[in-house]
Amino acid sequence: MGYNAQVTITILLFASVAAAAGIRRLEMPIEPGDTVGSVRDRLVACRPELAPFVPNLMYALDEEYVKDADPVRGGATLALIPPVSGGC
Amino acid sequence: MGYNAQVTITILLFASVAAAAGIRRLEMPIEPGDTVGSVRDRLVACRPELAPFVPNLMYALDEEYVKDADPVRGGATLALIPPVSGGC
Amino acid sequence: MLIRVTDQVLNTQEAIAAVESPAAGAVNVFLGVVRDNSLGRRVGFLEYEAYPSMAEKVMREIAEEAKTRFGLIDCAVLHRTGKLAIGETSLLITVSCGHRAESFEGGHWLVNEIKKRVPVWKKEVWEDGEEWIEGPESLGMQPPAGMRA
Amino acid sequence: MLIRVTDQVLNTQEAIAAVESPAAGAVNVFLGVVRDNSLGRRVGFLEYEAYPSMAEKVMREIAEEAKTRFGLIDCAVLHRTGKLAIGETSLLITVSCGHRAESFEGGHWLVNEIKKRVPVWKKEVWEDGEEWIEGPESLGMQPPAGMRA
Repeated sequence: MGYNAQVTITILLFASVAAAAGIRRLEMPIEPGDTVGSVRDRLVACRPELAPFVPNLMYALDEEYVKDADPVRGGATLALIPPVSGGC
Repeated sequence: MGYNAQVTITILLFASVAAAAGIRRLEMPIEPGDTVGSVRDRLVACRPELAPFVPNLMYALDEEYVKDADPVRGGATLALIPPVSGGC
Repeated sequence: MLIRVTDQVLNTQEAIAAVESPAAGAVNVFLGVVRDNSLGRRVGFLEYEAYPSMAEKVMREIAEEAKTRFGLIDCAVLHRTGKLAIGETSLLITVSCGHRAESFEGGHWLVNEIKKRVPVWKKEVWEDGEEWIEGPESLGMQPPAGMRA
Repeated sequence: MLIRVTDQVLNTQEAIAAVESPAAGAVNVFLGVVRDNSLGRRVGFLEYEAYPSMAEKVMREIAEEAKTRFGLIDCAVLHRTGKLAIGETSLLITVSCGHRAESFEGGHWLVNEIKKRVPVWKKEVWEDGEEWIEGPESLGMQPPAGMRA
């Protein structure tokens, strides 16, 4: 099976996390059975500078908050959401 | 002693009370020992149409809320305050 | 501190500008608006009458108390009088302070106290009649004499 | 329902007009404003970053929930992004409803939920540095691991 949108996921980074990684968006291949947590763990393995943020991260899959154990779909967008401080 | 400002009090009427009395302002002579309540009672004696309002009236003497038993001074302004409904 | 009883249209921007401060992190604005119904009756318009000099005095006292109680930086209280159409603003309150919680609590307290203590009266005018609305929240309102069976 | 994430100046009159209704007796407006200090530090300016499409989606969900919970007639939620100077408005919320209590309670609840759930982040910039402020009220914030002796 070729490497295509069906088996990749787009990852969005914001604020402090984007500043630490020096990148705001990347694509990653996914594997059968992948969850939010397993994708996050592979990302942190290649970018260890993200490790300190993990305890306080939330995740959104296609703009919906999800949990570590939730499955990911090929073609989806996974956002790493550091603690928000909207408002004022 | 002549009838003058020193021994008269100005009475202000508002809203439902002014509508019932058909008057918004009047002067009344006061007597030694007069209180808010005694002045009010003489007023109601000459204008019995005000009697139904008395249970819900508040009083202000020179723009300060006062009680029935408080003394009145010559030259003062006594306002009969029906239940307020400012705001909205 | 902007305090005003007036028969002119109330200006929201003016009342916000009056409380602005570099130290303010929150501004709350309350508009009391004439609505088209009251206890199931269709309202045509409202007429507000005030004892203007005393109303401004009491509004100022309430505003000073709110500043102390809630640690507000500033507040403005404007009340309109005369004939008001549906949708027009009768009461305009702005408060500024450091953080949001006090802005909501201070603003709410101000409106409640104004409703109880400020000598302003409201007449509802419908198609077929009119009535002075004697505020059940007024400090001068007696509770009913007894329970009905 | 007016919902918007924008880098343009927020317009209070527009947000009030968006919730007007003949049935509304109360309108509450909240302005979150950039203040000149934060935890004792002098702030130069703030920079807000958003995940704009998701932020608007979550703002709309919160606004719909507020309408149901508090019986609001309508509400508007606008959040600004980019560089904001002291005194500028970052968050603008308006709600309209029948009576004043719901307007304060609904507005306050809206601001609290926005602070917890909407993907917007704030960077404080001072004379000698800058820092992303990770909101202690965010749903994603862990409590401290343990008490210190």
